[in-house]
Parts: sequence; C-alpha cells; structure tokens
Amino acid sequence: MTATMTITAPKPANGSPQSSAQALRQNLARSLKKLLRNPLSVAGLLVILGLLLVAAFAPWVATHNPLAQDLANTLKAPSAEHWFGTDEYGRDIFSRLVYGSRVTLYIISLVTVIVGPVGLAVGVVSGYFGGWIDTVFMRITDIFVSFPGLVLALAFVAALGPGLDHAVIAIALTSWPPIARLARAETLSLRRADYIVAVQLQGASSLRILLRHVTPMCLSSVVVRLTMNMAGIILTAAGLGFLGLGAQPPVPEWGAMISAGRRYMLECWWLVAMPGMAIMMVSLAFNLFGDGMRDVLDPRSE
Amino acid sequence: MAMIEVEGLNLSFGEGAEATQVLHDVCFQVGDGEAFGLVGESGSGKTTVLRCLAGQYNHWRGRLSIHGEGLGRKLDHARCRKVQMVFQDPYGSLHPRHTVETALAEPLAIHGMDRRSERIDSILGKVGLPANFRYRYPHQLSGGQRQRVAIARALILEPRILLLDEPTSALDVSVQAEILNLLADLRVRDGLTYLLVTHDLGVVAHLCDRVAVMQQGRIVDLLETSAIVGSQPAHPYTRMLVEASRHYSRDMANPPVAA
Amino acid sequence: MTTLALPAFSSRRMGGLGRRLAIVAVTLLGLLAMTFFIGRVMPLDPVLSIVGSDADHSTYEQVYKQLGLDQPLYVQFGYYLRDLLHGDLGRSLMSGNPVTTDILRVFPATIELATLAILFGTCVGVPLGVFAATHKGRLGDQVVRVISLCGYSVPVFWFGMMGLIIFYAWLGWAGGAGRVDLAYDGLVQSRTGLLLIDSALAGEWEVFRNALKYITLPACILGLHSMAYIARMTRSFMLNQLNQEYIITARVKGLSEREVIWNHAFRNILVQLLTIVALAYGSLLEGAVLIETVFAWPGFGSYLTSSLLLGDMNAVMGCVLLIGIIFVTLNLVADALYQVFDPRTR
Amino acid sequence: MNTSHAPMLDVQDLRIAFRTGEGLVEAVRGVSFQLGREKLAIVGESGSGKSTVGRSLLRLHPRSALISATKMRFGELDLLACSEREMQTVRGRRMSMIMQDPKYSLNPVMRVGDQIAEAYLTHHRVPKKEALDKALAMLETVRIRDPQRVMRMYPHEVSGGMGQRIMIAMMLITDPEVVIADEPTSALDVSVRLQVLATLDDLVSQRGLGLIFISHDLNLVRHFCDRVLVMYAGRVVESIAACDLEQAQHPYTRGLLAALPSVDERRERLPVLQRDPAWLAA
Amino acid sequence: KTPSDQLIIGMSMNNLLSLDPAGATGNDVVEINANLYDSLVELDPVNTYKVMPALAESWAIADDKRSITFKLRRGVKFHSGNPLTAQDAAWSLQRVLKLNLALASVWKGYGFTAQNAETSIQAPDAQTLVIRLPEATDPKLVIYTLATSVSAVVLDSKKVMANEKDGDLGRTWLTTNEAGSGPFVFNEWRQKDVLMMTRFDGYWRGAPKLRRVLLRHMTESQTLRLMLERGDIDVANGMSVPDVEAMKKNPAIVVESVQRGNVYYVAMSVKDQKFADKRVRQAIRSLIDYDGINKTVMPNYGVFHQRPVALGLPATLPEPGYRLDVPAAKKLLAEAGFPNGFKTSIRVLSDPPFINIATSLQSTLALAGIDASVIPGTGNQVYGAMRDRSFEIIVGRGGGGAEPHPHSNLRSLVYNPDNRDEAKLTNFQGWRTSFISPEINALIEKAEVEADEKKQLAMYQDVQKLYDQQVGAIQPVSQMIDTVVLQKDIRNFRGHPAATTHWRDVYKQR
Ligand SMILES: Nc1ncnc2c1ncn2[C@@H]1O[C@H](COP(=O)(O)OP(=O)(O)OP(=O)(O)O)[C@@H](O)[C@H]1O
Ligand SMILES: Nc1ncnc2c1ncn2[C@@H]1O[C@H](COP(=O)(O)OP(=O)(O)OP(=O)(O)O)[C@@H](O)[C@H]1O
Ligand SMILES: [Mg+2]
Ligand SMILES: [Mg+2]
Repeated sequence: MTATMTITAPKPANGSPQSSAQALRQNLARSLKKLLRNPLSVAGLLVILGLLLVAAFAPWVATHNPLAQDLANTLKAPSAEHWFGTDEYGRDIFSRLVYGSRVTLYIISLVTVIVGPVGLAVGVVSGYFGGWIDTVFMRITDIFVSFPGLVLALAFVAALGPGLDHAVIAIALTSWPPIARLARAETLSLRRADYIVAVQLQGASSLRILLRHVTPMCLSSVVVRLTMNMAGIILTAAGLGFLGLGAQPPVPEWGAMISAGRRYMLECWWLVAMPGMAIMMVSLAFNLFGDGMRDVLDPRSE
Repeated sequence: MAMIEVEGLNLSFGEGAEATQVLHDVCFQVGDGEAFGLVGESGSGKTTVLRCLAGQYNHWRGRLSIHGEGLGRKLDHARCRKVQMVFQDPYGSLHPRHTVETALAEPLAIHGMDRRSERIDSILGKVGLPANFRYRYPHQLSGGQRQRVAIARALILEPRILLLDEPTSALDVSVQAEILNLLADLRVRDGLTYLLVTHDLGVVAHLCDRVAVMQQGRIVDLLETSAIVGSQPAHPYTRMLVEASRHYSRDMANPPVAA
Repeated sequence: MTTLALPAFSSRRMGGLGRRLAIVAVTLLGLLAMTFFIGRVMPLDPVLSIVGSDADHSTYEQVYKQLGLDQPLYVQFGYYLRDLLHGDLGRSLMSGNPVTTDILRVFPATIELATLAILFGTCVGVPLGVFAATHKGRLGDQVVRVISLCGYSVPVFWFGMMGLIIFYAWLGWAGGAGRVDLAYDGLVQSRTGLLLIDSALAGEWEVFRNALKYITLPACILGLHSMAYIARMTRSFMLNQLNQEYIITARVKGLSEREVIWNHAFRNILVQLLTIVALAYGSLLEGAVLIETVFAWPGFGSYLTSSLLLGDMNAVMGCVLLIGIIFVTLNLVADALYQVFDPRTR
Repeated sequence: MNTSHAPMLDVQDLRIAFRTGEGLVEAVRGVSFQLGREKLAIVGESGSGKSTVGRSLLRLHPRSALISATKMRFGELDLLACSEREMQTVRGRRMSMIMQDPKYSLNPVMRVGDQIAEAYLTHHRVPKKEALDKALAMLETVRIRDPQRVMRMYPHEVSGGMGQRIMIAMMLITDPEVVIADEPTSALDVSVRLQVLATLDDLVSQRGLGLIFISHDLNLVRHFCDRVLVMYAGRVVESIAACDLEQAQHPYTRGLLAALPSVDERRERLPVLQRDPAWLAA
Repeated sequence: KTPSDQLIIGMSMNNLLSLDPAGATGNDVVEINANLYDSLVELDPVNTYKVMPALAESWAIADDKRSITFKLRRGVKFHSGNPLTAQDAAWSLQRVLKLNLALASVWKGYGFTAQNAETSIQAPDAQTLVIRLPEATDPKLVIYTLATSVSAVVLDSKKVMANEKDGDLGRTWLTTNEAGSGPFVFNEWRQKDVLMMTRFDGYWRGAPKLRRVLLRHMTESQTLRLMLERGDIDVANGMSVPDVEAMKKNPAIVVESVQRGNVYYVAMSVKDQKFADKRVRQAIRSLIDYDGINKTVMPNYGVFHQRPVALGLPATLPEPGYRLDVPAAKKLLAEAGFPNGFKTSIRVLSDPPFINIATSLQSTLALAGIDASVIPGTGNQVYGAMRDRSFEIIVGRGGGGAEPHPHSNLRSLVYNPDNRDEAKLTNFQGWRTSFISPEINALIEKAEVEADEKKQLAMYQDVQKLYDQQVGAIQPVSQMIDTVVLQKDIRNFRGHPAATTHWRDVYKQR
C-alpha cells in the first residue's frame, strides 16, 4: 500500500477513541456539552434531576406524613411548621407535593415505557415496508388521532374505572399515534438513504435493518418527542385528576390536589397554587430539556 | 469468460400511463478483471444500471448474468458475496450512528463470517486507514476517509465485482487522486472487476480499459479508452465530452442550443 | 394535552378522489366501531341515568328494552350504521332529542370559542415565532421560547380559574360564566348560532359588545396552547427557510431584511403554517372540554363529556363522528392547500 | 481582454473567523487581491475559504463571523464601514452574486418573472409592468427560448441550465459593476455547463464587468479566466495569470494540477498532494 | 346586577334530563315542575306535616281507610286556557302508572299498577277525584306522596294528547315541554345551558311577582360564587361547603338550609362473607368518625344523625350515640376472626361530600387494620353496582323521606321482603345490601296499616331498636341538608324539604 495517508479534515477534537465504549462515551460527552451550553436546557435538566432526587428521597425530604390527617389544623396558610400550608384535611401540602413527585414520575415513566416502543415499532414497520402494512397501520393511527384525545382518555377511564393505572393506560392509548407518525416519517426519509441501501445490498434481513439501522436513526427524534410529551402527560394526568378520573384519594397526585383544592381556592390560594406551580415547573422543565435535546440530537427540525 | 453480461436490459418506473422507461435495451459485457467505465449526462440511467446489477431493482426485463450465471430477481447471500457497490456520496453512505468497526462488522455478521476482528484490521490496512480509526464515527472522518471506509465495507465480503457509482465526484481533486490510486492498487492486487460510473472522462481514462457512453437510457457509444487519447471519437456526444474535459473555449458551446 | 402531527394524508401523491374517500370512510367506520365498543364495555348504564337509581326493576327492564339494549351488539351496531346511512344520528338516549339537533345547538358555541381562540393564537403566535427565528439564539429567542413553553406547561383549567378570579371577579373586565348576560339572552334570533355574528347581523351592537366581553377571556386562555404551538412551529419553519439558499439570493438582490423575511421566507412557510393552524383548530374544538367546564360554556366539549359520563352513547357517537369528520376534513383541506398554494405540488 | 488600471475592488489582509462552539475558527487568514474589469478566478480545495471570501464582499456572512481587513474598498466605498442600509444599495445594484445551485437558489413559490423583476424593482422606482418587460428582455439576452412562457414558470419547472441562466439574468438585470459567481456550473451537466459558461462569458465581456469566478475546476478556470488566485487553508498561496498556470511556482498549485487525471495522458498512478505545514505559515 | 323582576338561579343541570313529571329523576326537576304545575295538595314549608289545600279545596278519607275523595277548585285554567278538571287529575296519575317510569315506583309501592290504575283512580265529575287504595296502607302516606311527588301534578290531558306520538302518552313531547297550570309558563330549555320561564298571568292564586325565572347551568362552585358576589345571579344551588362558608360572611348574601328526608350512609353488602357477620358490621359501625365527619365534612351538607328514620319525625328515637371506638372495633374484629383486619373496597361518588366521607372512613378503617381502597365513580356507576349487589362498602345517600312519614324511610332503607337475587327489588336499598330481618319486615308491614297513631309510633320505634340491635347493613351518618345561597334582597324564597320550593311569592326588595 503506497498511497500516502493524509488527513484532510480537521483533526477530531478528542483524538482517536480506543474502543467502541470510549467512542460512545465521547459521542455522548460531546452531545452533553452542547446541551449544557444552553442555559435554559440546563435549568430544565436541573429541575428534572431535582425531581428525581426528591422522589428518591421523599421520606427524608418530606416534613410530614403526606396521608396523615390533622383535622385540627385544616387549611392553614404557609408557615414555618407547614411550608406550603395544609389542605382541607390538615395534611401538609409540601409533603404531599414531595410524595406526589413519585406519582408523577410513575405516570411519566410508565406511559413512556408503553408509548415509546409501541409508537416506534408501528411507525418504523409501516414506514419501512410501505404497501398494505403501511395502509393498515396508518388507518389505525388515523382513527386514534381523529379520536379526541382527552375524550378517549375519559372514555377509557370511564370504562376501566378511575384510578392511576387506568389513567396511565388511557394516556398511553392516546399518545402513541403521534410517535408512530413521527417514526414513520423519519423512516420514510431514511429508507432510500444510501447507508440503508448498502446494508440491503449486503443481504441483511429486514428485521436486522429495522433494528440496527433504521431504529437508531429514529430514536433521537422519538426520544426528543417523548421528552416533550412528558409535559403533556403530566398535564393530561392533571386534567383527568381535575375531572375526578385520575389518581384517587388519598394518593397525592398533583392534578388531583388541584382538583380537590379548587373548592377552597378563593380563600386558600396555596391549595391550588402550590401543586399548580409544581406541575408547571416540571412540565416546563421537560419542555425546555426536550427543546435543548432537539437542538443537539435533531438539528434538522430547527 | 465475461464477468458481467448485460443483454437487452429494459427498465421502467411508474405504472400505466405514467410509466417512463429509463433504460432501453442496454447491452454490454465486462471481462474478468476488467475495469469498465460508464459515462453520460445526468439522468441518462448510469446509476440505474448499477442498481439493477446490485439487486436493488428487480423489475427489469432482459438478461443479466455474472460469471455466466443468470441473475434472479431475488437478492441472495451468494450474490452479495460476489457483487458489492460503492456509492457516490461518502457523506450519505455511512450510517451516522455506527462506528467504523460496527459498519465493517455488520456484513460479517450477516454472512456469519469468522475472525471478524482480524478481517477488519486487514481490510483497514488495505484501504490505507490506520487501525485506530476503528472506533470513529463518520462525522470524525474526512470525505476521503469515509470513501475509504465505504470501499472497505464493500471489500470485506471479498466480492469479485465492485460497482462504483461516481466514487470520487464528491471529493476534492487531491483526495480523488488518492482514491483513484487506491482503486487501481486494489484491482491489481485482488483481481477485481470494476464497473465504474462517472461523468468525468478523465477519471475513466485513468482507471478504465473500456468505456460506454450513455444518453437517455441508451448506450450510444462503446470504445476503448486508449482510443480517446489524442483522437477524435466518432459520436458527437462523445466528442463533446472529450473536448470539454480537455479545455474550455467559447466556441464549444456552439451551436447555442437552449438547455 | 393534544399533540399534533402533520397529517398522514399529506403524502402528496394524488391517490385519486375515490381512493381518498374510501380511506376516509374506513377511518370513520373504525372510529365508530371503536366508540361503539368502548360505549358497550363502559360500566356506565344509560338506563340508570334515565330511570334514576331508585327505580324498580320493571321500570328498568322496560326502558332497557325500549333502548334496544337487549339486542346483540352487532345488531345494535348494524342498526346504527343503517340509520347513519340515512343521515340519522339517532336520538339522545337521555333527552330523546335527535342527536343532530343537540349537536347543532351546542356546536356553534364551541366553534365561536375555538375560532376566536385560534385567531388569538395565530395573531400572537406567528409574529412571536418569526421574531424568535430571526433572533435565533439571542435573548429574544429565549424569551419567546420560555413564553411559548409556558403556554404548553400551564394546566389550562388552572389558568381558566385564575383568569376568572382576576379578570372577572377583581377587575370586572371580562364577563363571567356563560356566553352573554342573561338579560340579553334570547334577544337576538339565532341564525347561525354564533352569537357574535347573529347579533351583528341583527344590528344589536349592545348584545355584540356584551358577548364579546364574555368570550374574550375563555378564548384567549384556550388559544394560549395553540399560540405556543404555532409560535414554536413558525419558528422552526422559519429557521428552515432562513437557511435556504434562496434567502441569500434575496439578500444579494439588495432587499431589506424585512422584505427578505416577509416576502420570501414567510411566503414559503405559509402553506405549512396554514396546515398547522388547521390542525391546531381541530384540536381546539376537542380541547375545549376543560375550559367549557370552568366557564360554564354551553358548548360541544361539555356536551360530549356529560353525555359520556351519563352513558348516552348515541350522543357520544354523534360527537365522535363529527370530530372525526372535522379532523379528516381538516386533513384534506391541508392537503388541498398544498395542492393549491404550493406550486411544487401542482 | 481589457484590464482597467483603477481596481474596482481592493481587498487587503482580509481575515474572517467564525465563533463556534469549539472556539474561534479562522476561515480566511489574510487574503489580499484587487479586481479590475477582468475575470478573476479563485480556486482551491474544499474548505479553503473561497466562498467565505466571496460572501464577505457582499457582507452576507452569518452573525457568528468576525471580519477584519486593513482595506476593503469597492470603488469609493469602504465595505467594512458601510451601514446595512448602504449595503442594501450596493447588493444587487452594483455588486451581485450568482449562486451554485439554481434548484435551491430560486424562491420556489414565486414565478420566475417576478423574481427577476423584483431584483430590478428593488433599485429602480418604476412600475411593475416596466420591470417585467425589463426581465423579459433580460431573459432574451441570456438566450432563453420562449421567454414569455418561462416568465410565468415556477423554479421547479425549469431545468438546471435554464435555472442558472435565470439566475444570471436576475443578477445582471441591474447592470452591476462586479459579479461574484460561486461555482456557478458545478451542478450542471457537461454540455449544459458549456452553454451557461458561454452566456456568462458573453455578458461579462459585453458589459465590461469585473467577475470573481469561484471554482475548484482548474481545467476550466485556466481557459475561462484571466487571473487565478489559488487558496489554501484560508490564504492565497499564489496569484497568477491564467495562461501561466502551467508555470505555477507554488507546490500546492503544482500538486493540484498534477493530481488531475487527464484524458490525454495516462499515468500509472496519480501523484498525491504532499501537504507541507510550511504552507500554512507562508 | 340582575334585573329586579327576574330571578336568576345558578345550578348544575347535569342531571336534568327530562321535564316529564312521570319520568323525572333528581331534585332539580322537582323544583322546576313544582312551579310549572300544580298539585292537589301541598305541604307547609315550615310545619312540614301539615297538608295544605292546593288544587283540591278539601279531601276526606273513608272510614275503612281504603279511599280518599278530593274536591277540586273551580275556575282553574291551564296555561293553554283549557279548564282544569278532575278528569285531568285522574288521567295524570293513571299516566304515571301506565308509563311505568321512574316515579311510578312509589305508587306501585302502594299497590297501584298499570292495570288497576283506571279502576282505582276515578273522576266521577269534573270537581271530584276518588282514589281507592288497592292495598291496605296508611292513607296519610298517600296524601303525603300526592303533596310531594312531582308525578302527582296535574297535566293538561288535552294538550298532552294532542302531542302524543305512537301511543307514548305525550312522553316525548313532555320531555322538553310543559302542560301545566302553575305560576310560571315554560319558555325554553337549552340543555346544559339555560332554562327560562315567564310568569303565568292567569294563575289562579294571582300572577306571581317575578316576570321571569332563569335557571343557568354552572357546574363549578367557584364560578357560582364569583357570580353571586358580583350580583350576576340571585340564587345558587349546590355550592361547595368552603364557598358557602365564605358566603356566610358576605353581608349581601344569605344562606338558607333546609333539611331533606335522605340520609348519608355507609352501606355494607351482607352478601360479602365478612359483613355477613354481625360483629364485623358492628366493628365498622364503631369505625366511623361520626363527629369528625359531621364537624369537618358535613356542614351545609348534613347534620348528625344515626337512625334510619329521618331526623325530627315524631317517631324518631334519640340518637343511639355510636362513635368512633377503635379498641372496641378491634375487639369485635378479633372475635369475628379478623384480628389483623382485612382488605376491602369503598365505592363512592366522586363528588363532595361523599368522597370526603369515604376518605375519612378509609383512614379510620385503617386504624383497625382494615385496608380499604376507594373506588370513586359517577352516581350511575356507584348505584349501578349497588343495584347489582356487587360491592363491599358504599358511601351513599338515600332513604326516601320525601313524605314526612317513617314508612317512607324504612321502606327505602330497611325493608326487604324477598332477599333472593332473582327478586330484583332494586329499588329497595335493604335488598341491595342483602340484609334481611324477618322481624323488622313484619313490624314495618304491621305499622303501615296500624290505624292507631300511638301504636303505630311505638312500632316504628321498635323497628329502630331492632335495627340497632341487629346492626343493619346501612349505617346513617348524617341527615341530608340542602343549602341555598341567595342575595339578601330576595324575599319569600323558602326552601322546601321535598324540594318543591315555590317561587310564586318570591320578589326582590330593592
Ligand atoms: N426510483 C425511481 N423512480 C422513478 N424514476 C427513477 C427512479 N430512479 C431513477 N429514476 C429516473 O431514471 C432516470 C435515470 O436515473 P439515474 O439515477 O440512473 O441517472 P444517472 O445517469 O445516474 O444520473 P446522475 O449522473 O445524475 O447520477 C432519471 O430520469 C431518473 O429520474
Ligand atoms: N458559518 C460558519 N460557521 C463556522 N465555520 C464556517 C462557517 N462557514 C464556513 N465555515 C468554515 O470556513 C471554512 C471555509 O469555508 P468555505 O465555505 O469558504 O470553503 P470553500 O472554499 O467555499 O469550500 P467548498 O469548495 O467546499 O465550497 C471551512 O473550514 C468552513 O468549515
Ligand atoms: Mg447517478
Ligand atoms: Mg464554497
């Protein structure tokens, strides 16, 4: 081999990685660095991390038992004893918010775990194969999309009976079609790409192409979308809670807290303001974080 | 024996009234170890011929055979081992999320080949990439390096035929020279057969033994590259191609035909 | 939460009108079948809603039969479809009114609300989005980003209640719950059902002003979410266009930045924008549920919810069908917009 | 070819850097040249800063760019000191630019005629009708057949060669003094390329414009232009009359020339460019 | 500000489905129909046992207590202008039985059926109405029902029959129309929006003072409150407690409460093995925080009451004094074999105060180790499950009581003549809980026909004692109270225990 090697591109900043793991690490580190450059995304990330910590250490963070009623101390304004005041049963709102973060995370993660894979699978398969498979899948998503979201959730909750898990299922049912469409659109733009054609010409099976080549490319935009969905999930759960169909008492779910507290809202602003702020902060954080992620992972969409 | 035989290849896209025929009775043969060039204007069907041979399209009519064996419609593993393709755009032909190693290991995994690490090492050496490039992502490589990876990916299955679709047109002159040298070396070393598509007659002249000129889905001229050198080809289109690749002069554009 | 995606229909190959309609029909049929099924598995008993919880068994049975609930499911569905083909949506199980009449009564109120909301969302969202795109990465962009993401993040019912307290109870700027002062109720003859238009047609400007006072607050709050959505999409569309070569061409011609943005870039996103607005509009119609509850707005959303909770599946099916048709139509319209306004697809 | 003595463009020690996430990237590092009524080519490998120089003359660089120069004059105008307002009167009117790919450089939702007329209307207070007539005449000048019809077409309906001619018509309709052409024909087929080049050639010589022709095709530039600037990594390594290119001094230029595969001369292997770090400092 | 001659009432009209007096369910429609129609007799809103003449000037009970004869007033006209006759009255009652809709239940309870309707209800002449009782019962009870049930109002039979369709006795038409003689004429009803009526100038008692009455649909209590405070509505029904409490402090507003016959209760299904054991039921009885619930949750919804017979009736015994007693409950549970409690579920309406009672119950049950999950739902779902006898614990409300008569309560809450599933006595809450006590049943039946008022009273007291001893499956917690919030300038708005609040004398003092 006599051809001389010369590097024409600027040298990669981090030098040559020595293993796949390292390469992956470098890749992630680069993305993270890019993400951290945007102060808003950092703020979002911090709030999310805070939420995770609070949820993980809820018993230590909370000042009271979130379920303990203290009928002598109902509807007390925020004070040193009860930082965010108490509700109509004298329960400490701060502690309920702290434990509520667990509920919120539970809902978010469960919905995401259901919606992500389902949406991704449907979208990727129908986008890649096209033809009647695509037609059938897309008709089904059309049906779900044309179904009014909150109503579908309402109907399912009504069908299954109110409750946290049922709310989760209902929300999941309404939120997979957009993911599927996204993944499909992404796949459609990919399936004629040279690198997909290249593996096809190497004899790779469809399953292999879908799993190893197409899915990873859709993943980033799907992940971004899922992150931004999380805000929506929180709000839908809160909306269901507001209509009395979400989490059930005495579970300290934030939406249900607003729903219960709104009866006292005009006198006791803290009953709705505190969980309202919590919902807003967290969903804003997910939105900001998702937005930042999109800038990093998915520069095309901007 | 001819390595590649194309006889009466016809292909249309679309159905019914909207159908457009893209290839009309394309015929040519490429001998074993030969480098065959395919030139012509944009949209004349050069890439399409390659894709038919590679197995991406399977609704062609006519007869294609490789090494005497007629090609079926289905892409089977045996055919993949014989024919591989290198694409025009080195920026689009590598999976952006796969490292060089992953990209090279993929065909080995598909065909269940052993000694993967060794093979990857040796193929990287062959295309002139240092071994520590294994764990790089495409965006960490220059265009020329990417094209080397793409060539390595095609060669790792040890095919007899390499279909090259404008492998250097996205590259700088200096890098193009490196890749052309590499291709020339590989051919000599492994006895590969090339079918090279390009619109640059210089490249063809440098690398190929024979060249076919395509226009609107037909082969209009077929000649030895040695015949180009210093002479005036018979077909007017070929003549213009040759002229244009030599130099520019105001008169060549005459008669002024509107585009 | 309503997430929007670009219509799947807008694969811009003309599949022929017949094919299109067939697809629409299949979608709507699936929608109905699903609704019907949900309605049946739901442990909501319309009979109980009608006879009350203290009725005795013979009354219960009698109504049960009258509603045809003793028939097998597929027979019921078949009857429903048969009537549907004759343009009959059936009667509300509760009131016995034809569902069509009910919907025609409640729908204009929601249309009015949603239209104003989308106007608000568009008129605020588009300039914000353009501003953000032209100031990408700078302070203005970040401010718009936070504003619009807040629009996504605030629970709408919470906003509604806050708005009512501040603008109605404290400041007295807005009307309270409902569409118009009761004193004005029934003053103008209902022609379109849209109170603003009806009163304007009748020349009752007093009523018009009053109705406007009532509708502004809920419409703005409802429009907030779509404002956020439209602003974000405008920004992203604009950025896409601003990176295009033809923008540089326009600058090379010596156009001022304003002309470049509005005459060139914006013209190119117009069709996409209309699509987005159309879809946002569709989701507003259904997203009005919570706002209608808070503002006691006698609209479609609250009709649908309460019918659902009473188990009045005929009404629910009618509503779902309507929403389905609206969605499909909006999709088709969005498609048509591309066909008409984007020269590339002609 | 008439080369006037007072240069229209005079650029001294032009430096352009981009602020990026990884810090400042210097794209152009001290470029100087003068342009008279001539055809000046800028060649060099990809990323050497050719386009950046071209765009900076029209001040079309992104906000992230930092520009400095000891001198950057256009006629009597100091381009660096110009306000955005003043630049708008320069752009299109006195100096314009032909872009690489007509497919992307024309506004897809505007009719071709309107786009050309807009270029005229921006600088001349005339009725729309007159501008359209002007555009029609201009289309004839660039030898487009059936210009009436083409005026009403949308960019996606015209072929590449036609698009590039429309582009030329649009950029020359205001009679600018200087035209910058950034790889105007690299997206076109050989035969079409020849015709478009001929059109450009004719117009430039008829109107006595200064042309900056950015390209990486040495073979073409050698015959098409009067003078060649060879750029390497943001610097001009050599400035030479086109006809003297064979006698180029700089090893980079010589390397580029040698690396070109040629129809007439078959070589066993192509000499590969050996980069010398000293070039960066030169 | 609302106009001075109009009354604007804000309330939730979610449950207002039909205006037909025969098919009316819920209290909202009772109040509306009480003002569109007239009944034969009325109950005094203050002295609620006192029956007052209305359309009937006088009435007499036969000596054998098997028939009642009413003499109707002359010169009463329907809104249509038709004269009101005894035939109309008879036809109206017969119609209820023939249609067999929701409100037929109470009549069927007295033995009336669609078949015997024409023979037992007769109008010998235009001014005389004779009602014969098919079964022996207390005629007083029937008169009370005539005074309180909207099904007993008199319909304009000609007008209704003119609008009959497919032999439905005008049912479809009456769903959204009216054919009465009451003080107000129905104008328009836009469902879940507004219902309007205007004064009937030809009303036999003299035209009402209000020109118009509007009912406006509002579900959010906060909204009601804001609109009350700004004077945009006059009367608010169904406000939540915190808002009512806040309104009490507002000098421009008055809050009026009126006791209703229903009770809030905790019901257990005896079908469930655990609750079949009397000791477990007793334990649950000791695990309800009666004081806490009535102090914190119930104000404006109900008042402390633990007996199945409505508070304030002569027959009602003093409160038995059940209270939260965790140790006692634990002991009972241990005896019953549940030393560590058990798992169960509480079905409950998701609205206050039900959900609040359930939440309280859940936490007190937990004190004895009983792990109860709360399953909230709409009224439809909760009572649907109860009618299907598929529940463990329900927090609900019920117990008849429109008539100020112990029988009304006992029949609804306790009486269970046939405990088989197939009997489907779904209107008896006793049957729904599967609780059956032959002694109590016999005593209720006997008391109903007892002529001697003293003896009858004693029997009803015995029923209550027995119910206490046998630990009935339905444990009342609170007697229902209805709270209306109104502007101070409204006069003569007197809430009625049977929800038949009359607006005919209401006016605004401005
Ligand atoms: N999948 C396809 N569907 C429809 N038409 C196609 C398809 N692929 C190629 N064509 C058409 O076939 C013709 C030949 O295309 P091909 O890509 O083979 O040309 P080419 O000679 O490789 O041109 P270039 O030099 O631009 O690469 C073109 O007119 C193209 O529009
Ligand atoms: N907006 C920008 N931000 C950062 N770096 C930039 C930007 N634009 C150009 N560059 C860098 O400036 C250098 C010169 O780019 P330029 O486009 O001028 O090269 P060129 O000579 O025109 O190349 P080509 O032949 O590929 O068009 C490159 O290294 C490029 O990466
Ligand atoms: Mg090609
Ligand atoms: Mg360039």
